[in-house]
Amino acid sequence: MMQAGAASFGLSLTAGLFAPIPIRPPAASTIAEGVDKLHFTLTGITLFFTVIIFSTIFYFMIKYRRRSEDEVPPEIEKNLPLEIVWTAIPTLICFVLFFWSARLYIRNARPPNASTEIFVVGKQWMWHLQHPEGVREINELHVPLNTPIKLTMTSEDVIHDFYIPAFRVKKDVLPGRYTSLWFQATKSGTYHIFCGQYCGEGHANMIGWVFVMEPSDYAAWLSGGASHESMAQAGERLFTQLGCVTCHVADNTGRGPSLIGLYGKPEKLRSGETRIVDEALVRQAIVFPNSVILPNYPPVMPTFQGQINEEQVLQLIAYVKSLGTQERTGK
Amino acid sequence: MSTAVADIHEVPAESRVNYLNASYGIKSWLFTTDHKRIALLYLASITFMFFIGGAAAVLMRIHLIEPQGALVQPETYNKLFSMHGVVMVFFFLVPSIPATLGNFLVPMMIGARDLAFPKLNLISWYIYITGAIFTLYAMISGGVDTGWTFYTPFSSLYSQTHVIATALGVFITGFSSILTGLNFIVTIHKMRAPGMTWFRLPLFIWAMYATSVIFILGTPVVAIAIFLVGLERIFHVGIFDPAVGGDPLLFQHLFWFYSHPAVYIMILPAMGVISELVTCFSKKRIFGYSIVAFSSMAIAIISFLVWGHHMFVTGQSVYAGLIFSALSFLVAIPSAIKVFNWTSTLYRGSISYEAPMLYALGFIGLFTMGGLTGLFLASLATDVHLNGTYFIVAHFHYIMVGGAVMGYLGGIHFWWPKITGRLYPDAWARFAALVVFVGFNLTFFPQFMLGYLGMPRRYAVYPDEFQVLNVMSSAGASILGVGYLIPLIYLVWSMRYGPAAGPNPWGARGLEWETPSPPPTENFEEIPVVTEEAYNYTGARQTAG
Amino acid sequence: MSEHSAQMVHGHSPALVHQFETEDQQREAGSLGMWLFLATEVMFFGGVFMAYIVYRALHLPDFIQGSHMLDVKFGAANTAVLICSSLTMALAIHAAQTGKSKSTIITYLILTMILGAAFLGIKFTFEWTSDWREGLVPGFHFTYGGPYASGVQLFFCFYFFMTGLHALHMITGLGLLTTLTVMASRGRFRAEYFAPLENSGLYWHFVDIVWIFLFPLLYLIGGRFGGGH
Amino acid sequence: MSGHIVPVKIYVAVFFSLLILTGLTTFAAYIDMGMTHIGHFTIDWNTVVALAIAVTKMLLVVLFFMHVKYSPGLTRLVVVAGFFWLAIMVALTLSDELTRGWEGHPKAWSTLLPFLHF
Repeated sequence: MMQAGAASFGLSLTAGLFAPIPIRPPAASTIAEGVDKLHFTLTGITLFFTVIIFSTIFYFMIKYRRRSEDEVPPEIEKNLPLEIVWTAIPTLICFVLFFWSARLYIRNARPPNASTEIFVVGKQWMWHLQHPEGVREINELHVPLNTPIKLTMTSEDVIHDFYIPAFRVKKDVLPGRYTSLWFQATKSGTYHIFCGQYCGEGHANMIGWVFVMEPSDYAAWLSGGASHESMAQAGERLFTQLGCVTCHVADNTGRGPSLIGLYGKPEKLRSGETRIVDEALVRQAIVFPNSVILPNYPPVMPTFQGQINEEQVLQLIAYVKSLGTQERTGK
Repeated sequence: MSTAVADIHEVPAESRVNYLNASYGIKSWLFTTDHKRIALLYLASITFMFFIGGAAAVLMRIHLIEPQGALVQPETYNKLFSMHGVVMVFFFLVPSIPATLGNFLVPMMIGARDLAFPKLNLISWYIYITGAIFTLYAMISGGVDTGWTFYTPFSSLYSQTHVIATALGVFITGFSSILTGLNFIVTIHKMRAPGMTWFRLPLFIWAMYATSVIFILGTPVVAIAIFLVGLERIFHVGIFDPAVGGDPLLFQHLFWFYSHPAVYIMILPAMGVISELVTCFSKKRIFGYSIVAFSSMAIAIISFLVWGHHMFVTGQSVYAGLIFSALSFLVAIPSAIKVFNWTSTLYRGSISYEAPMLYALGFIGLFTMGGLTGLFLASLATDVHLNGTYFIVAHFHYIMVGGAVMGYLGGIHFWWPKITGRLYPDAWARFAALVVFVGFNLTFFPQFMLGYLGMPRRYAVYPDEFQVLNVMSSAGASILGVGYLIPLIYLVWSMRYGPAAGPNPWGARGLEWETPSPPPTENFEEIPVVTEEAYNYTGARQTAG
Repeated sequence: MSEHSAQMVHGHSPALVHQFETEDQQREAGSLGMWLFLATEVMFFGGVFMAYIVYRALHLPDFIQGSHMLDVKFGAANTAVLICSSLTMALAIHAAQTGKSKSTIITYLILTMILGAAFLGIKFTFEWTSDWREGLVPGFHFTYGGPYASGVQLFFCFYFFMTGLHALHMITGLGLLTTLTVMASRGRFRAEYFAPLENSGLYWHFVDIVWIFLFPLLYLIGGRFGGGH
Repeated sequence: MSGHIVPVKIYVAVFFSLLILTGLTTFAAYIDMGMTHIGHFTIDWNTVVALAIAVTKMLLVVLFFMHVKYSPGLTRLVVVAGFFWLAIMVALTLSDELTRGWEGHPKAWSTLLPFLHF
């Protein structure tokens, strides 16, 4: 009876409610199509083997049901060729799947060089976003259509995860580190942003919307509203306020190295290793200054941890980055 | 099969001294060193924990009927799923088959009088109980909201709940697993009856052996990881705190180094059970014995190489991601081989459909689906989209509930007559097996779709468009819940009112079926001498005939 | 329960418990059990070593700084003390194995215990106490404010956790040795039966091995010359 | 089997070797052996030497004091398994921890190009 109830309930659900359920989320980025193709191939493989196993079991169940208690089934020795075949087939499938998915993954992980960078700071339980032009948003992200966007992300507290199902992109947002993801939206519209990594009480409310706009609309949106200072300008202001400027003098006469022309180039550190001056390194220099000292400079820089928040760190980085394009004035 | 055949079979169970009536009183149970009694102590305790974890699941499914949450505050919901995960993983699934059926059957199947270290075995149970008490205390006094994964720095610095007590519970229970695994390995190596060579062992023993390897090599690592979280939480010393130079991902590495193999702690024993059931109810030798045995060992070893697939989107490097993806695909192969061999065992068999067989066939189907959906998660590109969504939830429930719990229930039904000496009503049992199968699929299949549509897991509230599938899932869960209650009722009933089972109600092969039901304390009058391979269903009939 | 009947049936020595058929089987089982336990210990300490390796790689200058704040002579002295105790432990087993008098066994066991206690004495009174005075105990009393402060704190975290875990194992070992001494004084060990002695010896040597790695990893990181690289 | 009796003089020889090695490792720490940089990796020779000595000492203890040299294959298997699993854990964790910074390098992606062009 219970079963009948369940069945009819299931049927009515199927009939009445199944129709409006989409079988796939909106596909609104260049990444989505590739992922979906792989996904549906995998679905096909799953269905194929599930159907084979289920139907074989059902067939055997009926064909070889016990007809009398005394029947003695034949002794069937193992069949080595058969074992080899059904070891080889899954191996081959896995091999193909690995290369297919790895290739797609690397493509999807590698941002195009010409990406527009937007900065994300996750915080219990909201998203702070900053455009290089200085516009700041909370839980909303406006992006232009058909433009590669790279998000550089960090967290103020616990691990979060920036997830846009419609773009098939997701990446954890960690405290103390920068992670990044990129996408290129292909359809105008409004799509969900979710936090995909459990982050505490308000986890389910840490959601937002991404608005994909025509580039012209985007430009209008960006310039609309009050006039903003760009991230680099805000960084420059901080650079002065915090007193960085007293040591990091432009002509390289201060106690610290000049930051002009530094960004994006390899530097040999005092520890002997050579590292590219990137976001991670600049952040490290602000938070753990002694761990990335350049040779010929004393380890005298104080840490700024706790004095500035992650958004301000990002502004400082934007400023250092803007100095990176200028010509270096010797050592 | 052995020389230990006596006319004890004709003596009615009640008048014979067996392990159940050898002594009476609560002390005779709490201080027993008999592996069979300890198995029953475990059975009672893990059943209790199962229904606690199940209650949490019921509340969650009710809550999720409404997008804005039908039942509780998000804070409480977070505690519910954490409690569900902690209890089900550490206190039910990990000890389920090894501690109950394993404890009961390992010595009997290999022809030994007990495990190698009976006192250690009892201590394991007390350790388990101590861990359970800490965890239950944490729940009663306000709960924990970190999820069963205890990800730092949330668990170590931000959560306001009873993380320490829960972590301590999990830490302590780990030692129970370690000691059980140690006991099994020594027993299987050193205490096999004369003639019981490695390739005459029932496949259940191979599975228990593989599981034990994971127990002893994996569990210490999660213990230390959780210990470090505790230290970090108490002293704020920065082990996993990036503000002081710690790396939160390191915790995830240490955690998954155990917790991925732990999935195989759950599924390998179930696979062992299925090998026993499929052979018995189709009256055939297993197809490809050595291949099934080796695939168990292969799974145990490879399971330690794949943990990074839990971390494809957590900021692990692309390079490590590639390595872990390739290794993760490897584990699919021995699993597929097992499924093919079980299916082939049915070929030209003499198949009957008692309840344990229904569970076994259900297992094969559900495990196939669970395993194949694992390919989506080993694939880097699709994992990025599916990781952390309901797709994951559905996938691991197909493995852990559709696989491990089906195997556990199948095994309990199969050996129940041996354990208690009583038969349960088979019609009810078959009905319950069907209800569980149907309820399970209705609960978890919609979750695959939810996940692909992008619904993240651990959401107390969710956007409206996901409601239909959530309602379907909750409806299925109510059926599944009933499916689990029915066996509880008739199995308890059968302990008192069930007809006597006799030593071998299924006509099964194996040393455990050659002693009376319930077995005497010493298991065997005389240690049997084994002269033939396992599952000799066809040959046996000729010699006995 | 059935222990006695089993013994009567099999007619073996009183050391044989009911689930085993022969003494050999029992001894081999005990030894294998101990080795498996040590394998779990390898993974248990391994988890901490793993974390140590990662952080050492991430914060090498900090760890060198921290390491240089430890006194190498105590570390080296303690290594020597533990090696001595391993020798006396091995000799205690050798004495039982070759049927020496129980007083010989007891002498070696007590020597081992004295050396073990000496190790802990050096660790606690000379090292930990002075670390406390200097404010190098993270979580309780950490006042170090020199260069690499946060990394040095991390180093001392590992230092105390690893040496603490090791000391805990030493204390457990001392407990085992006490039990063994009592057993030996009751004349329980013979040339045919000394399994508890042998298995406790395995444990004691294992704890020694842990220290053999802790010494260079904690005291000698990056060398002891100058101020690091 | 474990009934094997190791002569006392072997114990003593092992004991003195261990003491000498302890002295050696302490002594070696005071010599600057320098570092070698290979690509992203840095080899600190002092650490390499210290670990090599520690492994030697461990082998001496395991083989002689713990009788593994005279033990059945099963015991050796357990010992090897313990360290093998430790190696798995360390190697695979480091495969992430040590390569995490590489993605910042523009050249890093070129090492992955074989995946993109097969």
